[in-house]
Amino acid sequence: MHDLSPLTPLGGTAPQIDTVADLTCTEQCDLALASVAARLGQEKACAAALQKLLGAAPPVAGKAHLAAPYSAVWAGPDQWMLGADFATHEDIAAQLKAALKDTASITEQTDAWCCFDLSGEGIAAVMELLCPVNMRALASGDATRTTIHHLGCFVICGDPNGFVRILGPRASAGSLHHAILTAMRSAL
Amino acid sequence: MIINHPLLGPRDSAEFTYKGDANLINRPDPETASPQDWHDYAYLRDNPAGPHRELWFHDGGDRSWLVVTRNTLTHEITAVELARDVARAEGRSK
Amino acid sequence: MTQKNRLSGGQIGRDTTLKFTFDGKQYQGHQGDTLASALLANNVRLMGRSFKYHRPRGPLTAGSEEPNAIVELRGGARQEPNTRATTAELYNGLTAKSQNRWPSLAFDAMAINDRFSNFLTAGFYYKTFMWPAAFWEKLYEPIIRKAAGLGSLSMKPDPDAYDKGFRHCDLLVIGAGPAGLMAALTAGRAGKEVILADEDFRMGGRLNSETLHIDDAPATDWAAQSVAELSALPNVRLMPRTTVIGAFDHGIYGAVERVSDHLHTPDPGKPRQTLWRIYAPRTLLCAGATERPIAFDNNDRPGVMLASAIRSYANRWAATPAQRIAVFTNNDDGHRTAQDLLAKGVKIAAVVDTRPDAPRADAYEVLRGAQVIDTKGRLGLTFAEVKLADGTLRTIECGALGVSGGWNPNVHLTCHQRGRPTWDDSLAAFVPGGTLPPGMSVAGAAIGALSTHGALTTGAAAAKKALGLKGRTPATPKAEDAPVSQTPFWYVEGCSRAWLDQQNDVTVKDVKLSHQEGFRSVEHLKRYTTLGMATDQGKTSNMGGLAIMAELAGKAIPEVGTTIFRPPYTPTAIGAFAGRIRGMEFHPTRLTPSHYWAKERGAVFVEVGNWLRAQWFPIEGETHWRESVDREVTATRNSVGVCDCTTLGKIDVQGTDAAAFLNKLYCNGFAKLAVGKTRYGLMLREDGIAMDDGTAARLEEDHFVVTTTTANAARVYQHMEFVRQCLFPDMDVQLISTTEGWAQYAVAGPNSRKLLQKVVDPAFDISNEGFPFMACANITICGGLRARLFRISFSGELAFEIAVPSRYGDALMRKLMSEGAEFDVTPYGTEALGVMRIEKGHAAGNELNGTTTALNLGMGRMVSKAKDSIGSKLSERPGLNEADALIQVGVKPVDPSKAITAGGHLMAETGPVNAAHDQGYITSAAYSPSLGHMIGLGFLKNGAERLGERMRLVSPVTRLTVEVEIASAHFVDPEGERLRA
Amino acid sequence: MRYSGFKVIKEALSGHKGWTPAWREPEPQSHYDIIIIGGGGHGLATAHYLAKVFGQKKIAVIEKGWIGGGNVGRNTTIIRSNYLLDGNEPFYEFSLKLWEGLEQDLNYNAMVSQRGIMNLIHSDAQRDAFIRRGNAMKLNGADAEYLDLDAIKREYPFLNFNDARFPIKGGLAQRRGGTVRHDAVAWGYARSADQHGVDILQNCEVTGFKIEQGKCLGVETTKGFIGAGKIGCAVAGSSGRLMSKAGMRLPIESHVLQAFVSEGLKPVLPGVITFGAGHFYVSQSDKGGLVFGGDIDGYNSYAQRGNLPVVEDVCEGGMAIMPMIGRARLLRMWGGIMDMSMDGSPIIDRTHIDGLYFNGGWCYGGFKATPASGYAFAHLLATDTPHDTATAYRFNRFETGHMIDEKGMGNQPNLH
Repeated sequence: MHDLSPLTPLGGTAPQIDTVADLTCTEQCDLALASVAARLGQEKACAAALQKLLGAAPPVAGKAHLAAPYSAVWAGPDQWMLGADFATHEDIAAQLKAALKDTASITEQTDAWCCFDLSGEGIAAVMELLCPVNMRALASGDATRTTIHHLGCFVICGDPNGFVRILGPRASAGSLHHAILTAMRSAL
Repeated sequence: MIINHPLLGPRDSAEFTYKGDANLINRPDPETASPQDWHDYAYLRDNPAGPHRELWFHDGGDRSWLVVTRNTLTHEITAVELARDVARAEGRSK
Repeated sequence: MTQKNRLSGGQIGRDTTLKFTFDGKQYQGHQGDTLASALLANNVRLMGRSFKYHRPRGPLTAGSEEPNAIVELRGGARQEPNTRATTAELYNGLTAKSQNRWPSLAFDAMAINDRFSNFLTAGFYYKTFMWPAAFWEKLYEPIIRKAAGLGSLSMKPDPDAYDKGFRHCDLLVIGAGPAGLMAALTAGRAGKEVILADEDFRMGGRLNSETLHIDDAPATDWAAQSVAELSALPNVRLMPRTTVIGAFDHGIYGAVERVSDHLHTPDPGKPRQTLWRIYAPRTLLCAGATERPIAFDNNDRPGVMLASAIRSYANRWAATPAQRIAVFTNNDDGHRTAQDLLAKGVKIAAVVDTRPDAPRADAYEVLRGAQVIDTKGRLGLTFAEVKLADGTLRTIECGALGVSGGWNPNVHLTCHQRGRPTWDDSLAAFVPGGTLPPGMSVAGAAIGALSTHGALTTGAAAAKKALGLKGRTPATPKAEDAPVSQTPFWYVEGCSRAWLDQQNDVTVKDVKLSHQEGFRSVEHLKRYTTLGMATDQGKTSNMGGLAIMAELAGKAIPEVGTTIFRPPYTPTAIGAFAGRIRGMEFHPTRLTPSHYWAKERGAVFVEVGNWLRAQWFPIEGETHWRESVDREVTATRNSVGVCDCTTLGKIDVQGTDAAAFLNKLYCNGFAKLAVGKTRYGLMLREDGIAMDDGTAARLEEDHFVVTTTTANAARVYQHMEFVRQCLFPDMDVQLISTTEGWAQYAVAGPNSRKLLQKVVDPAFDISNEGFPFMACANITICGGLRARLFRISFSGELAFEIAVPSRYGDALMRKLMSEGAEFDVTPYGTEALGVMRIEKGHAAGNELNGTTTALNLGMGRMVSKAKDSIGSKLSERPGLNEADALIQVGVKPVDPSKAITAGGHLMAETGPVNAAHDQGYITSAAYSPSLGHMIGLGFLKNGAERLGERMRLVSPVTRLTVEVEIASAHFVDPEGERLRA
Repeated sequence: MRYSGFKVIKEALSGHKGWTPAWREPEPQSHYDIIIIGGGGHGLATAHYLAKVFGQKKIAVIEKGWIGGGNVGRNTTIIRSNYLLDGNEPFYEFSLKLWEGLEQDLNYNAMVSQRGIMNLIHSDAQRDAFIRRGNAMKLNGADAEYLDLDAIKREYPFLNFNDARFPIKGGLAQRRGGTVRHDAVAWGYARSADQHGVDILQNCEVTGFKIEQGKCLGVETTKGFIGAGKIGCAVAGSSGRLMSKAGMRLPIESHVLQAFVSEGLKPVLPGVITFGAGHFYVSQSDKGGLVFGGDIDGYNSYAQRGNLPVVEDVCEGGMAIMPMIGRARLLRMWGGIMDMSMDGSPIIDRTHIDGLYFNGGWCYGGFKATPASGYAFAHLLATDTPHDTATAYRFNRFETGHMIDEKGMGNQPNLH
């Protein structure tokens, strides 16, 4: 086992947790990510292989499949972002390649993203200061890509009244985190 | 503006980047095209005052190129298609 | 005595007394007051000065259409110029100053302008100030500019924060008067998502200003009950203090909520204002109507007000501008003011009604068929001159005069998408036209339903229609339905200085002059006289000007046209449009994986796009950046250096057609690149100009990793997706940007291999034989961590680039430093990187400037003729292939001690120095520690043929002329032996 | 009638009875030697120089609405000649020189105000590029001045030097740049052209061209057919629409550019300032309003109005560089239609149709070019040869590969 110790996107050795009023923002580092893009002509085969892997049909546009060991978010036509527990899936790309074979192109994305989980009261009031996503209409399992303060992000809804996950570009974790906390202090 | 993405539904146009006339899909055939064809393709535009088919890239979203039919006088959008489907329909398949 | 003009009743909290100052003088008001109502209650009518003539001015209105009573609110960095006293909510400790006067509001030296008004007519400045020519800048304009403007900025950064937000609804209702409330109730009760926005801090609209009844109870009670019911509905969001400023495309509305303007200072973390982007497929405009004045001589004195405004002050704010008031009206509405004032114990001097058949009244004197022809009073109204029906004159003593010329529907937002209002003869006013913004409908006074009954019924019906609600409309509450007859009466005949635009001092006379000089279209009138260009945007003046122009042109008003209403509906703080996007948050900041480590090392950082990159790493004793950079370069060339190059774009290209795809994308060939090999690639735009360069590494048969320059990463990715989706839709290729997923470091210098061998796992042979120049591979390091290794060199030394997942980047950098200690490993920044690439003649951003071709860059031969690639065809145009085309060269000073500047131009050794003799320019320059003098890269006509030639490098703006010699761009190791070592 | 200080005083004392219309309202004649289509700044300037400098007779300007109602009346009033490329710099410098003598030439005070323009620099690469530009300006006889950070701090103490995301590193100034009262430019040229016998035909829309055997013989208008020896088109954003009536496709797209003005404020800005790291430029008018703008909206449009994202983008730039304007209020926003060309540079050329000439492709930079554009177009119309400073502005430069691309953005107009 190698001897290089990781840093969190915010530059710490442990995830950062902030609470304003009854809402908590948690830096999530236990997530392994990989993008899966079906090869041309292999779309059906890829979807079938994914169904086997996920135990459900791969999510359609605007949707996420939230489960273990693998969760999936629609990322584009015949393209998904798969997530799993980092501890058991650090080599997620290799694992997926083994499962999906040549039906898809797979790219490790684990460290391309930072992840912040919002849990508690007042999510809608905070989110409406961050992005155009209509939180009042958002249901569990909805997932969409949008822009937060010039940053392209995924917004994944676990429970509209209690849990939302935001994926953003890792290098800008600090800016994204600042925007989220500023909105929390303003809205709550 | 709001662009009704064929897969994602209504999205704020601020999530998109604009390129221009959808005719840019019709790149001349390198085997047969004349210098004039290349010039016309790269530089001449209909630039209509009315319905205009144009290319938008959803970089704040699913990274699809879209062909949007939009009236340049009223900004009314009457059709939105995936550019890839349009390209295929216009015979750009291998 | 305080608040001597405070009346009984009203909707103010008399139990809370608020202290405030105006021009340094202390006053008291109550909760619910505006600055204007509080000042009136304190018997203050004089609140400002006009723009051009500096005439004394008091409030004309009680709302956001106010042209006169504008002040500098608050102080210090929070000073707000041009703030309407009529909408500024009173808070304890409020301070305000009058503006555009000197030395004081009561005595304003600039009022001298009024004496010369004959010379300062519309457009006078276009006709003079021309002699002698030089005097305009030196004399005339400075004087004019001194007089310019109204309020003043604090010159300090705005200390308050602003938010932006996004809200969605089924129906947006704009205006919470009777129509808006009824519409919101109708939609809200039906369970629709409703947003009800009103610019006022108290919902209810005119109902708050009238003594009307709804269902036999005071209309204010009905308004309060309705607001209470709506706020109890979870699907309805009430947005008071929120002005909908603009109707933009596809049902997007801009709205500004004044979150904290009614407070002394915003609460911690809270914004001053929030700019909302409201997404509303359906919108109902219930913006009400604005009363219009009648023009007559000296109709601008403090105390001359709209009759409805005086009524608002009396009924809602229990304040009156005077104890004895006259009314000048052409319609029944003016009489309401008289009745309401009487009820509050204010004396009515008389009601001057232009109509010979005006209704009689017992409680006050009605002068039928009479007109106000002039007024008196230096700093405030004292007398009104009235011409009676029989032509005799009568002077009426009064401290205020309520003027009513009828009502104009507030159609502004209906015009924001260039729709034109239409003329309604029965109302003698413009009403919303046929082409409204898609999804918008209009109800209430805004559509000409001026009675309370009309507002309630049209509000309910319009909401139903907009949402397609089934079932019959519930009976609307009982309310007055007085018939409205508005016979136009714009100005009193024979008047000269009768004000139309009170803030900009545009009089009837100016409009006549404008017509006389041929400025007869509305647009010309507006621009020539500045009518309607003031902070009130002509809400009370445009119609009058239009009507007079129509009369002069002998046309009907609609023929003369109407000016286009544009956003914002009322002036909006610039800060609100920026929100939190300012200061250090102007753009997101991107940090490299080694950022925290570099910070510890005391690195100096530089902005590259949104990235922060280490520019150099100063060490103990270094006093000048050049010392650090020279050291870093020398150390790298002599032993080994490490540089974080994570910022280079990295794009994963996979699929069975990946190679064919790259073959289209790059002008040079990629089809035959072997697995495990990397190749330099030059990307052209379709117009044949170089777009970007980088490397493509073939990790597997169907898997490439492409690098782009830092600056172009996003644009190149977009271009690649265009080529993939639009030009070659059936190639099997998939693209994913992985720039931030991998920490990538350049390890360069003769000892770079030795250093890497200490971290790369032994299973991997990175010897020159096992891993030659331009090799690439997936490897593991430090005992099993997956990594990528590339044998590529930007510095020209034996060099590698090694990449690991970003989270391990910090640890890897520290590892390389500790393991490299024995080689004195040196971290280097972007400056040293730049020096070394210039020494090697590698093109970068300064050379890839969007106008250079492969030929210019000295890579003309790279453009493959054997295949089609993006840009290859158009790169063949003659203008891009001329015999004396600019070619990249190196330059060095003949005298090694001399400097070379980027941006300098190249001239022949002798002869004139001018554009006609320009032969090229320098793109990059640096001091080369390897050579001991400065060197540069540049483009020179026919440069390839001119090596060794001596020329002059001139840079007039930096006052530099230096003799240079043209050299090969490859200053160091031209044969490239080092990087193959 | 000649305007003078004496005349103004005389009229003031006699009730302003003596002022006459600034231009006539003539009926169209059946035939003119030269017709200019477009009563904007460029069209009216062309007519003025044709009549006054090139001694042409029987000239008409045809305007579909009211003169000066297009971009000349809806821009941010900036004049400058700080260009980089040889094809451009001499032309814009010529224009600046014409501005400097405009009032005397027109007997109309357009308030040409050379308060200077300052381009702020925020990176080393930008500094290199601006130094190259400044040198090109000086080598072409224009004025340019490179300022370091201290000089910027002295001249513009109110800029953001404290918490700037992209710190200011210096600036390139052109002291002779500045602003002009835009409406007055149209009115001044119109009045002068009218006095030199030019017919200005307002509310007269061109509905078609009469073209026979490759020669253009006149125009069909809403006021009937009008014959002409030569026809010059100068309709900016409407170029595509108009030339399509002659069957032409142009290397031009029409885009909307928004501009903004604040409420009147006591003077705070010395001259024009441009923010090099964001999309924002600003000046202050003689009435006190901050006049500012930024990027075009970026999509083809003839709607003369824009949308919120760009409004916000511009104000974000303003707050980033000049945080003192946060509490100043934006009073009015409007949009103009820009004739964005394929390389960001204009076209002043004959068309392939005999007798039909074209002037357009000014992008968002047409106002400052007004005098030189009018002069050069008049030169071309009168002599059939391009003016010395406008020889590069040809249609065929895209075929031959002689683009004049200041920004280096290539054939995508919305990036220029």
